[in-house]
Amino acid sequence: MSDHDVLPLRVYFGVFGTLLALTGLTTWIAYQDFGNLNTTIALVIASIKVVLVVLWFMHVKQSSGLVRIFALSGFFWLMILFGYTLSDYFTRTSVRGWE
Amino acid sequence: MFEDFSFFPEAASTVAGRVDAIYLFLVVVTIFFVGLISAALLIFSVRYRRGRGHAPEQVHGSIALEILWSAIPLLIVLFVFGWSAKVFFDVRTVPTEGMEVFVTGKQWMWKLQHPTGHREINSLHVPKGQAVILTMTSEDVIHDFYVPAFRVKQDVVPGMYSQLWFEATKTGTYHLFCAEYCGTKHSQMIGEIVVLEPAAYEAWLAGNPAGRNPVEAGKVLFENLRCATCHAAGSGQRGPDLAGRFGEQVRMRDGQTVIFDENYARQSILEPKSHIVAGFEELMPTYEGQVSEDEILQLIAYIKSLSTGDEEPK
Amino acid sequence: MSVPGAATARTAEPSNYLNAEYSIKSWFLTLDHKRIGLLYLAGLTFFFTLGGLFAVLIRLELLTPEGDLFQSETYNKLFTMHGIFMVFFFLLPSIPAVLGNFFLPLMIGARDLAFPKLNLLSWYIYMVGGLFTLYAMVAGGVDTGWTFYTPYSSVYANSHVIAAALGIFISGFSSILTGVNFIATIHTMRAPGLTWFRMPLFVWAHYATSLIMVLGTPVIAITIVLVAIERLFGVGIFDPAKGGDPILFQHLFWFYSHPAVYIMILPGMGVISEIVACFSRKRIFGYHIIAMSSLAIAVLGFLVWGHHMFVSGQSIYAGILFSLLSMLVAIPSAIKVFNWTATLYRGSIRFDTPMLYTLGFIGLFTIGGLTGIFLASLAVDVHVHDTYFIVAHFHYVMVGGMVMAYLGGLHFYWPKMFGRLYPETLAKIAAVMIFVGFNLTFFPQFLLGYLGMPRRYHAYPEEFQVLNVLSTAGASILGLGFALPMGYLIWSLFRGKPAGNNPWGASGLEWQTQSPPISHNFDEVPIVTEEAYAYDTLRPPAAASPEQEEVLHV
Amino acid sequence: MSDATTSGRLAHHFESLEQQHESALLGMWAFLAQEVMFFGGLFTCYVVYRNLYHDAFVEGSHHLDVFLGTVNTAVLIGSSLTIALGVRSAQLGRPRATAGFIGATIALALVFFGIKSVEYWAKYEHGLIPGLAWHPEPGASPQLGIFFGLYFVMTGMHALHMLIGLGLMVVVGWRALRGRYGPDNFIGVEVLGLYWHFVDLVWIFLFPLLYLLGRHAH
Ligand code: HEA
Ligand code: HEA
Ligand code: HEC
Ligand code: CUA
Ligand SMILES: [Cu+2]
Repeated sequence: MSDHDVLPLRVYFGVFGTLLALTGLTTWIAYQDFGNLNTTIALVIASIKVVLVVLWFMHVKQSSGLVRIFALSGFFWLMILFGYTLSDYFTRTSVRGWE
Repeated sequence: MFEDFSFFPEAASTVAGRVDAIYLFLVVVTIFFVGLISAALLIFSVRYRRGRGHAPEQVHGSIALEILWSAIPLLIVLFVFGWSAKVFFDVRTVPTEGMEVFVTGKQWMWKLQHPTGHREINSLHVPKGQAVILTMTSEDVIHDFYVPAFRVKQDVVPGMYSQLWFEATKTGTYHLFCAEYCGTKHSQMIGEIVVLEPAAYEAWLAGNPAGRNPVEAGKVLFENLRCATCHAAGSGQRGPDLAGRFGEQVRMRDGQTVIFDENYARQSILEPKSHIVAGFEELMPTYEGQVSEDEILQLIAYIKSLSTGDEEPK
Repeated sequence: MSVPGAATARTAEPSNYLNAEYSIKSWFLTLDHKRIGLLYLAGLTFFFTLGGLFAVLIRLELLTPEGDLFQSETYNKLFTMHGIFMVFFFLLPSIPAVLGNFFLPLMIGARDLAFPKLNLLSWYIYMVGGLFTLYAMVAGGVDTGWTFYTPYSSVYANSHVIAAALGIFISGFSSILTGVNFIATIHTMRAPGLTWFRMPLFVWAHYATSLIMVLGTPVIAITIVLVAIERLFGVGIFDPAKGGDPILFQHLFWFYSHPAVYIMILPGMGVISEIVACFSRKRIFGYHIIAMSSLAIAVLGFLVWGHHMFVSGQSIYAGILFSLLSMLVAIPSAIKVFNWTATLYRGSIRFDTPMLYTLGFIGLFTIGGLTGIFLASLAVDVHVHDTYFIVAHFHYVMVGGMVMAYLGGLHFYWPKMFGRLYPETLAKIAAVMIFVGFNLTFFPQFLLGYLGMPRRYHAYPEEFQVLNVLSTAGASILGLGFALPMGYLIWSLFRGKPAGNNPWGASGLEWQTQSPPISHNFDEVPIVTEEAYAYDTLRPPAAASPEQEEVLHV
Repeated sequence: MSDATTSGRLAHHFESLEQQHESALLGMWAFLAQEVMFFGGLFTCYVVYRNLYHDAFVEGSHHLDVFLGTVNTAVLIGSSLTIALGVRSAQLGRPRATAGFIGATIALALVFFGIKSVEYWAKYEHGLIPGLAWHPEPGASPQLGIFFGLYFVMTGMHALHMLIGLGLMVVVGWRALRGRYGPDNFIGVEVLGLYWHFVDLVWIFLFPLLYLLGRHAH
């Protein structure tokens, strides 16, 4: 990364403010009934927060491609773990010649 | 020690031959490739050994060769995959008709119950030429029901039912092993499968006292545990009518659908709250701790019989 | 540990990493990657011997069908401790922690790994994990099998599961930190001119291995902690009596433990690539493809874990998916085997000990790997799962493959590590004994497995005895074969002939250093202008001169 | 490495400070990828069981205190800000400010622990700690234990990471005060910051998953 590109303070406070706002938002939304969408919304908000922290607080926005790849790799592998494990759970029916 | 010695296991079920065919095919593939590689190693080693006075030739590689020796193994493994997936699918697809046997594994024995109510421990008599369907669970840890001569094996997992079926093609006595490590006496959790001619099987049944058959026993339990107060056909509207439901889809209150199978029935009895059927209240109490694994199997046998129409046992 | 090489020849020997300092502290607080590699070597050898001892006891018990030598419980503890020590404390760290630690920086022209303190810490973590497990053993042992399947391990077993679980948890971090260290080192510390495609394949293999270590190990760490927590507090995450799903444990366990088998083979493949090139004096055939196939194995290896669970109660559709992917992961391995073989073509081949091990590796790994295809084939696996067929398969890849590679590598690099040669004839005898003993031990187990003998059986039906006797006979030859190198390698430290800097005439930066290397590896950072395996430009090998040949063949 | 000159910060095996910085950064990110997978194992359990026992999980989240959870989330985000500012001060070569921000981060972390212990205590009083104090109200879902098992393991592992972070902060803060970091050489602070942000990230997911999902029902 280019160490000397020190981010201005307003970026930090901006991110901080957005994070707080999103926290409030997600709590508020949790009490509104959107049916099955509630889960999706909560996860989307959490992901946005994570992206904000990773890009600005953790300086990935200014980092080299290599660092970005490593930052992504953990999440990518996590998706492998989730995806393939769930591929079992979501298809676990007893196979039987029902009429 | 040489009496029963052989290199190849006996094949005594309808699937055994199909499994052996894949196996033998793979043996040939293995011999071919191991032969190929060893021959190449040997020939090169002799031909190009140092001291024969030639300079090594610096070859970088060859795209054509790389493609060739990726593609050939790839085709072979894809072929093997398709073949064995097909056999696997058939081994795992339980036929609709067959003799239903209940199996409970526990440290360290097998308990088996015939549809006629005959009970056995560590041995199972079955007729030749008929599909036998095992519905299995465990009272403690994971076990595994393994009959080498039939080439079938299935883990027996506590908390759920697994199924296994086979159709024996040869009379005789075969090993039954527990193939999943289950503690101290894992290696003593063995038994035998005795395959009899159908007539001999009938004779065996007749010669042994039968307990109450599972459907009957289940019916009695169904009364005694007061299931009928809510579930009796046409009774109140408290609980859903169970007749004719087995194998159907059930809609849950939260919109999910579940297939009414053994695992679902078991869960409904032990953890009625985990799935609430659409249109009903959370009324049903849990029977956790009040019924044994065997009894649950009997209840399920009874519930099943309400769907297959043979609730009046012969 | 003493410093033998330096002690006997203090007079003339130039300063090197062994004789730089002598105090105990200089070993136990060393930050030198080479010394840390030797610390690992000592630890590993200890655990291997222990694991081997258990193996001998297992084989003795299985000589007769009755369980007459030990009680069932003791037998169960024997194979569990054998599996745990061999896998977690010997084979996983074997090549990476010893040869990787020692040679990775040398090969890329660096003075050390990126984080020397972390490297030392890894060793201590490894030893602490080992001590926990030793404690579990001394306190009475563990009897869950190395796979720790729940709910047996979490509820029913009454052996020292928690201590062993913690031992494995802790040692996992040693592996993770080693992986982190290697990744950072390979990315940032290559000598000028050493581009990715000039790197030795050993380095590529370690890079791929490190990825698995970093991304896989944490999952088993947390899983094994969950088992310990369940035992302590009865939480029930894997306990069906409380609603938990034991099959979920298996998913998490194999998510790591399948890729882990590639931690146990990739570094070996790296070593084999080095040796093949050196002893046929050729550029490795298909360099790029071998490098890329290491990465392919590392990545694809994460997608196949369900093949250990075909009969577990996992959905059959998932089973079919995992089977298909397992078939695919075999291809990169096959590619490597073919490329090594092709490297011999028109080479100028010499059969020193490392090369014998290499030839053994290629043959045995091919058999082991192809039997993996049997297991990946669903219908066949239904029959052979948890039988001796599995035991034979994994010993073929792990012992016939990785241990052979490890021994090959150790013999190949020994002269560089200690500046001494071992007695070549004795070494060749040992290599042949190991090869013969190995096949006699484990080939009969394939037959046993297909006949249906389940694994982890303390007593077995009589008709299996013939093959078991053969196997035990083989194991005694194998054991002696392993005992030999332990003897003569130690002997060579004191009495071995000086090796010179490059006894094999090998290419590679590590061979351009002094033997044993100086503490900081290079006085001047080398500048790389060629790819690895530039055997065409290299001076004719040592063997060209007759006296050298003699020295090598005492 | 004991001398305090700037060049002394360059470990003997590196060629330049840049190289040293680069490799430490990369190493840290590789380590964080490891951390993702570590928690990933727990999240997998969560996803599986939430699917299997949806109702028990909804019931479980109703036992948690959303207010305290939200406040704690805010506190943790605040600590992420302070540590980020600490890194920034280090980049600008202001050691005292760095130490100050680290101090503030420590303080916020302690607030987090305070609130967390209030919550844990409440669970203890209500008998909602599997294995230690487990006597849920009659009629509770049979799998409530799984929810709380996961709750304690996940938040416990998170808290353990925070404790480790606290230890690191004390060390790095002390070193900052001693002037060990300069504008060319602040990798220690930066790595600490990355670690702390990661701890925050975990919580950002834990909070909705444990406290919020299923709130709207009933
Ligand atoms: C170093 C360790 C190692 C390695 C490298 C491998 C490699 C492979 N393994 Fe193995 N395996 C283990 C260690 C290892 N395994 C262990 C320890 C267990 C048991 C764990 C336990 O239960 O205790 C196990 C169990 C195991 C199972 C589960 C069996 C069961 O329990 O039912 C399966 C199933 O698919 C499997 C498959 C494979 C495959 C497909 C490969 C492939 O990667 C192999 C690829 C290699 C080749 C294919 C050879 C080269 C081929 C050629 C040169 C010829 C051309 C090729 C073709 C025609 C395909 N292994
Ligand atoms: C790295 C892995 C590794 C290695 C190197 C070995 C090495 C050996 N293994 Fe093992 N093995 C496993 C990993 C390994 N194993 C695993 C993971 C299991 C599964 C465990 C489970 O089910 O949970 C297993 C299980 C296993 C079984 C099955 C037990 C059962 O299921 O009931 C058997 C049986 O034969 C066996 C045998 C051997 C033998 C004979 C050796 C030999 O190669 C060992 C030779 C080594 C020595 C003998 C020591 C060195 C020599 C000396 C110190 C000299 C003195 C000795 C003599 C002169 C005899 N192993
Ligand atoms: C107090 C009433 C009551 C009693 C007693 C009772 N049940 Fe139920 N049962 C219900 C209700 C209400 C439902 C539907 C709501 C639900 O899924 O929990 C139900 C659902 C079921 C289902 C799922 C049926 C479907 O349509 O999907 C099964 C199976 C079942 N019960 C079996 C039993 C058995 C076996 C017993 C006795 C051992 C029993 N029940 C006792 C009230 C009862
Ligand atoms: Cu039951 Cu093994
Ligand atoms: Cu595997």
